[in-house]
Parts: sequence; C-alpha cells; structure tokens
Amino acid sequence: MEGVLNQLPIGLSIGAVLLLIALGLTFTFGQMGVINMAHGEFIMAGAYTAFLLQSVGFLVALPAAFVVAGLMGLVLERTLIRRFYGRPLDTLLLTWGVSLMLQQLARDLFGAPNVQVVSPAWLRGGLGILPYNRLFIMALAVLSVLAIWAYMHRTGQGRRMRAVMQNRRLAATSGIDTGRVDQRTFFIGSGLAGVAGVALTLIGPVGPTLGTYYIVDAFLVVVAGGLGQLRGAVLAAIGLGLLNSYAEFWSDASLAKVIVFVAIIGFLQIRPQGLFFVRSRALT
Amino acid sequence: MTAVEAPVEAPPVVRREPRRWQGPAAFAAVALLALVVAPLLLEPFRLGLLAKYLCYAIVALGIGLAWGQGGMLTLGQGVFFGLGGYAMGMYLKLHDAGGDLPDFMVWSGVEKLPALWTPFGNPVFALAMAVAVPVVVALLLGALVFRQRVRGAYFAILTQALAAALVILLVGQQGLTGGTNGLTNFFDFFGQDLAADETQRGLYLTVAVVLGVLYLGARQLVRSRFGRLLLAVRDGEDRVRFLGYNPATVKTLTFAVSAGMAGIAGALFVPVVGIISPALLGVVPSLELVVGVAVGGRFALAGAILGAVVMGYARTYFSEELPAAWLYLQGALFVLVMTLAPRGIAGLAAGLVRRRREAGT
Amino acid sequence: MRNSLWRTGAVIALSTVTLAACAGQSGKSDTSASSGGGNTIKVGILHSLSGTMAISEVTVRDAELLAIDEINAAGGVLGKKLEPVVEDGASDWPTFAEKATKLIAQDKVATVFGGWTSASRKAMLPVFEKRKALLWYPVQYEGLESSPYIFYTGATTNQQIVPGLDYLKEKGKKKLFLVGSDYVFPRTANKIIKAYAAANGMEVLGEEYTPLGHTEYSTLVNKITEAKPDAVFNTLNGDSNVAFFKQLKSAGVSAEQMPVMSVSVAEEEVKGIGVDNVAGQLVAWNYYQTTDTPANQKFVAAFKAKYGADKVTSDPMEAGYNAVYLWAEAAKKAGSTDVEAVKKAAGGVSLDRPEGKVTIDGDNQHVYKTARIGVVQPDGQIKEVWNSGEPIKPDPYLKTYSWAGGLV
Amino acid sequence: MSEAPAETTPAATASPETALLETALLEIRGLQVAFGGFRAIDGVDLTVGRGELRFLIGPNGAGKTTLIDVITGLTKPTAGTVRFEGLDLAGRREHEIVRLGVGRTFQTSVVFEELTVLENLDLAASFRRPLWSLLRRGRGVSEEVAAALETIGLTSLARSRAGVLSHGQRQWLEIGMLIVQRPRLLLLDEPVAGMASDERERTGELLTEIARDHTVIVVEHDMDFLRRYASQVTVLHEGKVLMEGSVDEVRADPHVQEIYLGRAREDAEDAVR
Repeated sequence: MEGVLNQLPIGLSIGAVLLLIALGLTFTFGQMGVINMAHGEFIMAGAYTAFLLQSVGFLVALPAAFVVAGLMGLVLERTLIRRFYGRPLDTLLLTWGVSLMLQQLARDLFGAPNVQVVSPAWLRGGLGILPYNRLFIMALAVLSVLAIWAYMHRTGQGRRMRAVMQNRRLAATSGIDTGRVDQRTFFIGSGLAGVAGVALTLIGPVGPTLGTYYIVDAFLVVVAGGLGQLRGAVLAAIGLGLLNSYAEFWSDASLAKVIVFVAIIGFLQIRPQGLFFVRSRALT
Repeated sequence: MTAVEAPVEAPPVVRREPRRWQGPAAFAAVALLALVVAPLLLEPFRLGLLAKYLCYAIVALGIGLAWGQGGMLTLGQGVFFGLGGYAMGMYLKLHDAGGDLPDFMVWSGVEKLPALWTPFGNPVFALAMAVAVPVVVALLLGALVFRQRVRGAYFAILTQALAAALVILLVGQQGLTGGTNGLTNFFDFFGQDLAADETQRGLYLTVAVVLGVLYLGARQLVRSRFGRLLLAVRDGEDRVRFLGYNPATVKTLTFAVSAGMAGIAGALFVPVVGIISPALLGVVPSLELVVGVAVGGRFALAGAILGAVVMGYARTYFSEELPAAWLYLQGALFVLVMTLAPRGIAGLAAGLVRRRREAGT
Repeated sequence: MRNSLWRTGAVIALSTVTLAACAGQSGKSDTSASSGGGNTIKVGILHSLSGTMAISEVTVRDAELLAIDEINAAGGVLGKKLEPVVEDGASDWPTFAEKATKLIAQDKVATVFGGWTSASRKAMLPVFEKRKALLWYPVQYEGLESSPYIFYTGATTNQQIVPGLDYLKEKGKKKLFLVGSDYVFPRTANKIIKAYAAANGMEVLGEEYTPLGHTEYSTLVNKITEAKPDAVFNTLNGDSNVAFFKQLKSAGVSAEQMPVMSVSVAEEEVKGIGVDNVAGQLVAWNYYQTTDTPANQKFVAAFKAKYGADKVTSDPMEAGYNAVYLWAEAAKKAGSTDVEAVKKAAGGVSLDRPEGKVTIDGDNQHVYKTARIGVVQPDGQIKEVWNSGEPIKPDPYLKTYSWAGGLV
Repeated sequence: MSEAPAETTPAATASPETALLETALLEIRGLQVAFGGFRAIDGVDLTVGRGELRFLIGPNGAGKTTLIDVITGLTKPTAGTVRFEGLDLAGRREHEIVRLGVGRTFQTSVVFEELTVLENLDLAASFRRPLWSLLRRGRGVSEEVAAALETIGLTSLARSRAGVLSHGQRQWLEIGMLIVQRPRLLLLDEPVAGMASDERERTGELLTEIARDHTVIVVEHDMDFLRRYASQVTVLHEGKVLMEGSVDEVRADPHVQEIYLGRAREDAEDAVR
C-alpha cells in the first residue's frame, strides 16, 4: 500500500522530467512549427556542460548550459532552419541529420563511453520517497515554467513573441521584426533543453546517445499537450508522468511504454489537437 | 493558420509528359540491368547485398507514395516491414523445426507452440499475413488518426512512437518473438538450401521482379484519378472535403497500400538476409528509410527507389572503409540534400534534363 | 543563378558519393582476388565500431589487435604474420551477419574474432555454420548453446552467475530481487537464478525487466525498496546501469544494507556510472584489472603502452585477448589454419592467461575459467573478494547441476 | 471506404418528393455560433427558396462567412438548426454535406496548383464515382466538364497547370468546379474580392448565367457589384439579421447606411490582416 502511495510523488517527478525535456520543444515546435529532432542533442550538450563545469559548481552549470545549448540552437536556426519555415516535415528530417552529426561530434570530443558527473553533496539524501535530486528537478521545472510565463506575459519581448505566435503576418505588418523574435524563441527553447540536460545528469547516463533516450517522450508530451501551449505541456507532462508511474507499478516498464502510447492515440481521438489549441478560421 | 499545416515543398514544374517511348525504354533498360547484367557481374555476396537494398527500395516506394504523393510523412514504416518479416520468419522457423519447437522457444522456456504461431506453419497463410497484417494495422491506425484530422507533424510523431512501442513489445515477448535476437538461423526456403548461391540468385531475381511489378502498380495509381485526388489531398486536404471526398479515406487507403508494400519487402528480406529482429524496425531504421527516399527524390517514385539503393550502397561502403565517419556523412548528406536539393537526385536530374531541353530549343 | 550553382554542387557531391561507393566495391574485389597466397594469414575482427555498442566493443577490438601485434612480434603463426581485417558490425545484428559473410567469402580469413551481444552472435551463427568457418566469441553469455563452429572464450552461466549466487548464499542473502534489461541474457539468467533459489532455500521477491536504454528507474527502485530483499541480482545492460545505480543511490539504498550483484558492470562501466554511485557493490566476472597474475601485469602494461595510460582493462577485453592466443596455439598444434584441423586440435589447449589458467573444453568448445567475485572500490578499480579456487569446467547446458534439470 | 459506392447517383441522396414541395431549399432557425465569449452569430433566421439568387451583405465581423461555414459543416453551431431540403445538417461532416448537394467557394481561392485546369474540374466532377473506379486512368473530357470549361471561359487553358492562372481565372475555375459538382445550393464567398473591374464584369455575367438554373447565395460587400447583379438581399450586422429586401430597399435604409459609413475604417484594418 505504501508503494502505491509512493507512486504519486514518483509520477509527479517523472512528470517534472518530461516537462523539462519538453518545455523547450513546446516553444520551438508549438510556436514556430519547427520539429527539432536535434532537441535531444541540445539536452546532451547541457549534460556535457555540467560535466565540464563540475569542478566549478553545479549551479553555475545551469545558466552556462542554457547559454551553450541556446547558442547552438541559435546557430542552427540562423544557418539552416531559417530556410525551412513552413516546411515542418522537412525540418524534422533536416534536424535529424544534424542530430546524427552532433552525436558523432560528442563521441569524438568526449569519447564513446559515458562520462562521470558527480552530484553535488547538498543533493544527496532525500525527503520520504523522493530524493533531494528529484525534488530539485521538480523545483527546477516549476521555476522554468514560471520564468517562461513571466517572460511571455510580463515583458515586451514576450508580448511580441506571443503576437508572432498568434498571427505572424499581422505581427510583421505591425512592425515586429519576426526574424529576431524567431531567433529569441529558438535561443530560449534550445537553452531550456540545456537546462534539462544539466538536471538529467543527476539521474541518468551522460553520453553521446543521451538525447535519443528522451526525444520520443518529449515529442509525445508536446503532441498530447497541444501546440505551443504552456499549460497544455504542463498538464500533459504530469498526466503522462502519473500514467507512466502507475502503469509501470502495476505491470512492468516495457508494458508501461506501450500503455502510454495507446493512451495517447486514444486521447487524440477525443482531443485531436491536444489538450489546448488555438482556434483558427483559416483554411489551408 | 499553423505552420504545421503548410503544404510541402512543391514538386517540379515540368509536366510529366515526356515523349511516349522514353518511360518504357528507361524502364526496360533498368530491368535489363537489374535482371541480366547485375547477376552476371556481381559476385554472390554483393548480389545478396543488392537484393537487400532492393527490399529497402520496395519500402521506399511505399514511402514515396505516402509521403511524396500523399504528404503523409511516415516515420514508422519499419513497423510494417517488421510485421511482414516476422510473418515470413515464423513460417521459415516452423518449417525448419519440422514439427518441433523453434530453437529460441526452447531456450526461452516455452513448452508448447503458442496458438498464435500454429497457422504460420502454412506458407500460404504466412505469405497472406505478411501483407494482410501490415495493411490491417495501417487501416486501423489511419482510420483512427486521419478521421480525427491528425496530420503533418503529429502523424509523423505518432508513427515514430508506434515504431518505438512495437520494438518494446517484440523485445518483451521473448518466448513469442525471439526478443532482441529476433528470428534467425533459417535453412530451407521452399525446398531450396538458403545458403546456396543459386537460391540467393533466385531470391534476388524474385525481389527485383516484385519491385518492378509494384513500381508499375504504384505508377498506375499515381497517374489515375485516385493519384490526382491524392495529390489534391496533399496540397489542400480541407479543400478536398468541399469537393465531396473524404480525405481520411484517401489517406487511409494510401497509407495501407504503402504498409502492404513494406510488408512484402519484409517478407522478402527475411530469406535474403536471414534474420528479422526488432532492431530492423525501430525508430532509426524507419528514419533511415525516409532519408533514402528524400535523397533519391520523394516526388518521383523512381527517385525513392534510387535513393534506397544509393543509401544502401553508401552505408555498406562507408561502413567498410570509414565506419567512424558514417554518422557524419549520413547527417551531412542529409542536411545537404534537404537544403540544396529538396527534390533529391530525381529532382536534380529532372532539372538537368529541362535545362538541356531549353538549351536545345 | 545562385540557386542553380548550389544545385550543380549538390549533383556533383551526390555523384561523387555514388562513384566512390562503386569504386570501393571494385577495389575490394581486386584485393581479395590477389590474397590467396602470400606470407600472411588473414584473420577477421568483427565488432561494432559505430552505434550504441561501440562503447564496449571497441575496447575488445583493441585488445585483440594487441594480441595480434604481440604474436606477430614473436614470429607469427606457422611462420606467417597475422593480418587483421577489421569490419564494423555497426551495433546492428544483420550487419554482423553481412560482414561475417564478407570476411569469409570475400576476404577468405582463417578465423574471425568478434561479437558482443547475444543477438549479434545468434545472427552470425548460421553464417559460420553454413560456410564452415570459425568464430571466437569473447563475452560472457547466457549459455544453452554449443555451435560446432564457435569457440566461446567468455564465461557461460555456471562460471559467472552460479558462482555469484553461491557467494550470495554464503553471505546469508536469502531474499533476492531480479532486475534486468529486456533481452535474452537477463531472461535466461533469471530463469537459472530462480531454479537455483528454489533448490537452495532462497526466495525471489520480484523479477523486473526494463527496455534497453531505459533511464527512468524511480518506480523500479520503489518496487525494490517495498519488497525489502537481502540483495539485488542485476543483469541490466549498458546505459541503463548508469541510471539505475544513480537513482538507487539517491534513494538512500546503500551497498551495506542491500548489495547489488551485477554481471554486466566492469571497470569501463564503473567510470560512466560514477564511482560514488556504485562503490561497495558486488560484481561477478572471471578477470579484473587488479587480478594478480604475471600474465596480467604484462597485459595491463602492454595495453596501456599501446592505447594510453588512462585506459582500463576488463573481462571481455581479456577474453578477446585470450581468444587470439588460443586460436594461434591451436593452429600451431594443428600445423595448419584449416578450420577442421584447428577445431580438432583445440581441445585441451591450455595457456596461462591474465585471468589464470584457461583450457579449451573440446566437447563444447567453451573454456575452463576461474570465477571471481569483486567489490567496486572508491578508486574505480575492482577488488577480488572471493574466487572459485580452480578453473570451473564449462557447462553451457547446466547438465551437471541437478536443480537445473527442468531448464532445458 | 464504404460511403463512396453507396452514393452513385445524385438522386439517391434526395429526400422524398412530398418534402421537396413543402419545404424551402434552405431553412435556418435560431442559429447561434460562439467563439469563446464572442458571439459571431446571434440568433439568425434565414430562408432561401428554390431558384433564388440571394446576396448576403454586412460589414466585417457581421457573421457572413461564419454563416456559410456553418451551412457547409466547417463550423459547429452552438444552438439552432440548419435544414437543407428538410434534412437537418447538424453533425454531418463537410464532404457529406457536399454529397447532399451544397457546394461552396472560398474567399481566397484554393484550386490545386499542381493539377491542370482540366484535372481540377475532372476531380470535382468525379466525387460520385465509386472509389475503385477512380483507379482507372481518366482519359478524355466528359461533356459536363467541357461545358463547364466553356462557361468559365478557360477552354484554351484546359491543359495548363492551375498554378499559372491569374487571380480572376482561379475564381472562375473554382466556380467551374462548383458547377460540375451539380449542387442544388451554391455558396459563393466574396467572388469578386481583389478582382480588376473587367474581371468583375465577367464574374457578374457568370453569376447571372449560373443563377438561371441554380440556387445561389453570394456573400459580398462590394456595393457596386451588388447594385448591378443582386435582387434579394439579406443584411447581417453583429451576428443578427438587420433586414431583408430588394437592393433598392436595402440601399435606402438609414440603418444600413449608418453601418456602412464606418466601413472605410474597417476595410483599412482588413488590409492589415
């Protein structure tokens, strides 16, 4: 019985991980229609940043990873993705090519084996069933969501971002430099992947294939949550986290993945556009 | 309007109305090359590899149909390939076991042949299932997602998740499927020794002929009214509704056809290569198939086939010569093709032909 | 205009790739045609040099190449130098079969050293049996196999898992929890463990499998802590070990109260998991870098000299290194590299290797090996705490164990 | 998959003869549509009889296009009923409504640019064929399609890709595609928006010709066009029917004038969008 109760916080903490890895994607996918398969490799870049900076300090790695992954995203946006707006399926394949190259690059830079990232001492131990590092990840997820919300609703840049998101053409004719907004969006979305990468070093392996372990889950969260919807992503991540947690508790890890997939297909039967979506009158 | 629903990159401007004899002549030339020249020139090992690439080309043809013509980017084609492959593998396994339990069941602790396996002892049933199961799965998935107007990126991601889920399922049911090992160690193919060079040559010719027939069928489909309807659905699904058609039906049928092709390819792949395993139908192999189609040219059926063969050869070559560079090269090739030649080799070739024609007149 | 330039460039790039591929094929054929005689013996080395398994398999390739260098430096085999032909299995089982065919049919190698995963071995097995060629497989595996064309230089179950259980039993650990990746080796291993437990008054409280590459272990850790076993028997593979040990450690489960016995965690993996997460845990192998034999001191020194002082050596590497020596010795004994002659001569071939004395069992083509239980040390090395005293006779089908009667 | 073979003739979908006599072609009662809190349509009643040419006018945001969207199944109403030939259209999907005999065009024309003019028309004309028969290669031009080509004046461009057509030609092609569908109710959404004056004239003639043997509803707010081609007009304003009557009555109405005075400003905003 205690085990069943324990699955609740565990589910929430799985949800927090899902939310962290999917948050940046909600931006780039939801807002710009860019399906970035290299998102997983930005997570990896964040994790390697934590590896390189572990002598300096874990908390320093968070902003550093944000900047590193963000800059990688920015470069990707400027050099390649920019040419592909409005062609999301092509972008998907393009960024997959990029992700292959980034994986090999990581292999050449850091070696194929996993590297060791030591968790900071203050994250050892735990509260009840949840270790401190899980609580930290949950707190980080909450903070990230709050920061994003504040950015979008309380700053001029954020307002412009929302304007572009709702109606690109109107925003452009109203004098908003949509190119710059796109760059910023991509920087932030990729940067969030970097932050997720730092957090993941606490609980998972740090190696060249790290990104591939999370990318499909991240996309499922975005699909279930709806395009570009912050609250959709939050609810979907928590929902999938809980589902995962209980499905695995009562069956096993393999079956849990299949159950989650079936649940998402079923869910899309009821809400084909995800939890939340913006109504649109236009016809393609 | 969301960008997700934006139309795909427009195909070539040239109308496909070359001189009457050109198409059949080119087809005959390729057929001659594939059926006569290749078996004479290539040593058995290389011919076997070519047979493998041609199996992938059959899948690619289906992807070309679904993605190039119908705008449905399917990242889970490995699922259908695998279902076809497993159907064939189950028959071969039972045939080799000759009434006993297949070897892997013995070491997985299965004592009695599972009911699911029993009918696969019949080759006709197994062959029928190799096509029917993928088609039915595609019809079901298509009916569910297309009716709800799930499309574009959503559809791509769902098919990808399907591939991931199937792999996990296959791996988890070791007693039923052979787990990660998959099904392998086949000896006899309809009375022929699978290790013999003649058998492999015969298999190669079978694959080549099947590919040719499916290509002609797909071509007919593309040029029919249905093909135009498919193109219309690709470019304006919502508009098609107001022409009185249900796009979901059109897409589901096309998706099922492409799944059936992948199933046939999987069934042929098993005797050619001698193994079917979850690793062959997961997320990455499914994506690699799509890469091949993009490189060859997704808007032309022949381009899809060409792409699969070229990527197959490139993979073998680099894996023999520069294994560490393969990921870089695959990634780079892909980025280059998507940015510089989104219509692939076929698009480039069409462009060259057009330019020469313009220069000539 | 600019556009068409780009296009032309792309055409050239693509056709270069295609041409290069074709040229490569013909070049290959030429060399194979001229390789019939000469003063060298070609041997194949077939491991994943790319993909997920490259992490592990590259180190085995390095050890095998080291052995070939050493043998060549000592005069080669039958007066000829060994010439390695290295191929990449690309972590893809059919590719292993394809490359094995190439090595045998096109390069005409005398023997092949290769494979890591059971799946890759199963995929290669029909190729070697049909073409009557030899494969030396260097990794511990799930047993229940004895192909006449494969030599198994890693441990079979009675040389690793059974001793691991013996050790736990000796320490009074009666309640076990089984954790494994979802594939053949863990499932077979756990079947054996359950039979052993039933016969030895031990209890299996849970048996859980996770997909390969799984990284979310909080639910599993919860299941384990709720079941309260005396010990965990871990057959997880690869990256999953990292996530499992990190999450187990942060859940506050210590090695003292609930030790984890692992059979796929060696020196190389300890580095990736992080020593602090795995220190104090148990592992079962036949060889450690710290194993104290004269041959091992030589091996470790030679390996570091060739590949760098920071490199570690591990059990599969040593088994691969041994495989080359065992084959060379059998060929010398047979006076030929002919497959059937080598097979006949191999039985009884015995050498002092880094792990101690190894002897080929002619009946099942496995190797007598000494089982060693180790504890992970804070410096990342593994310290031996128990060994079987003498090499254990390989018994892939566990025929000599009465409790295993119902297994096969 | 099953629906296509079932409906092979237009008559198969028609309701019994008696119902035809008693009911109007289109009957809308108490229609409401809300987007979130915003009421795009707020209690509209509308009856269109057989053979009528009805103009729907009103400033931006009056609910004209939304009304058409509801009739054709693109938007679901919050309340109220839409009956076509006595059949309730609620819950029917777009293509099903088309199959009942309701066709429409869009403000921004969406023809299939990759297909030729002929192929576009052929596709529109074939929807009643069973699906399997579509697998055959369609060769030759049916009389119906040829006639439509003639009507819309695109015979000489029949084998050109629709992508090369001018804006006006596209609109005519759309109308042609609508004609070959043989609908019993045609809904045209701003057919002359963005057209040059000679194109407008040609479109007007086309409209008159079609209206001779079809029931047509036209959404338009070009007053000039209205004056020349309209007879019966319904004015919508803020989701409600403001008035119905002849063109002259409507133009003389002070309310309507008041609404349309503000139009210049809204048009400017429209251009921005």
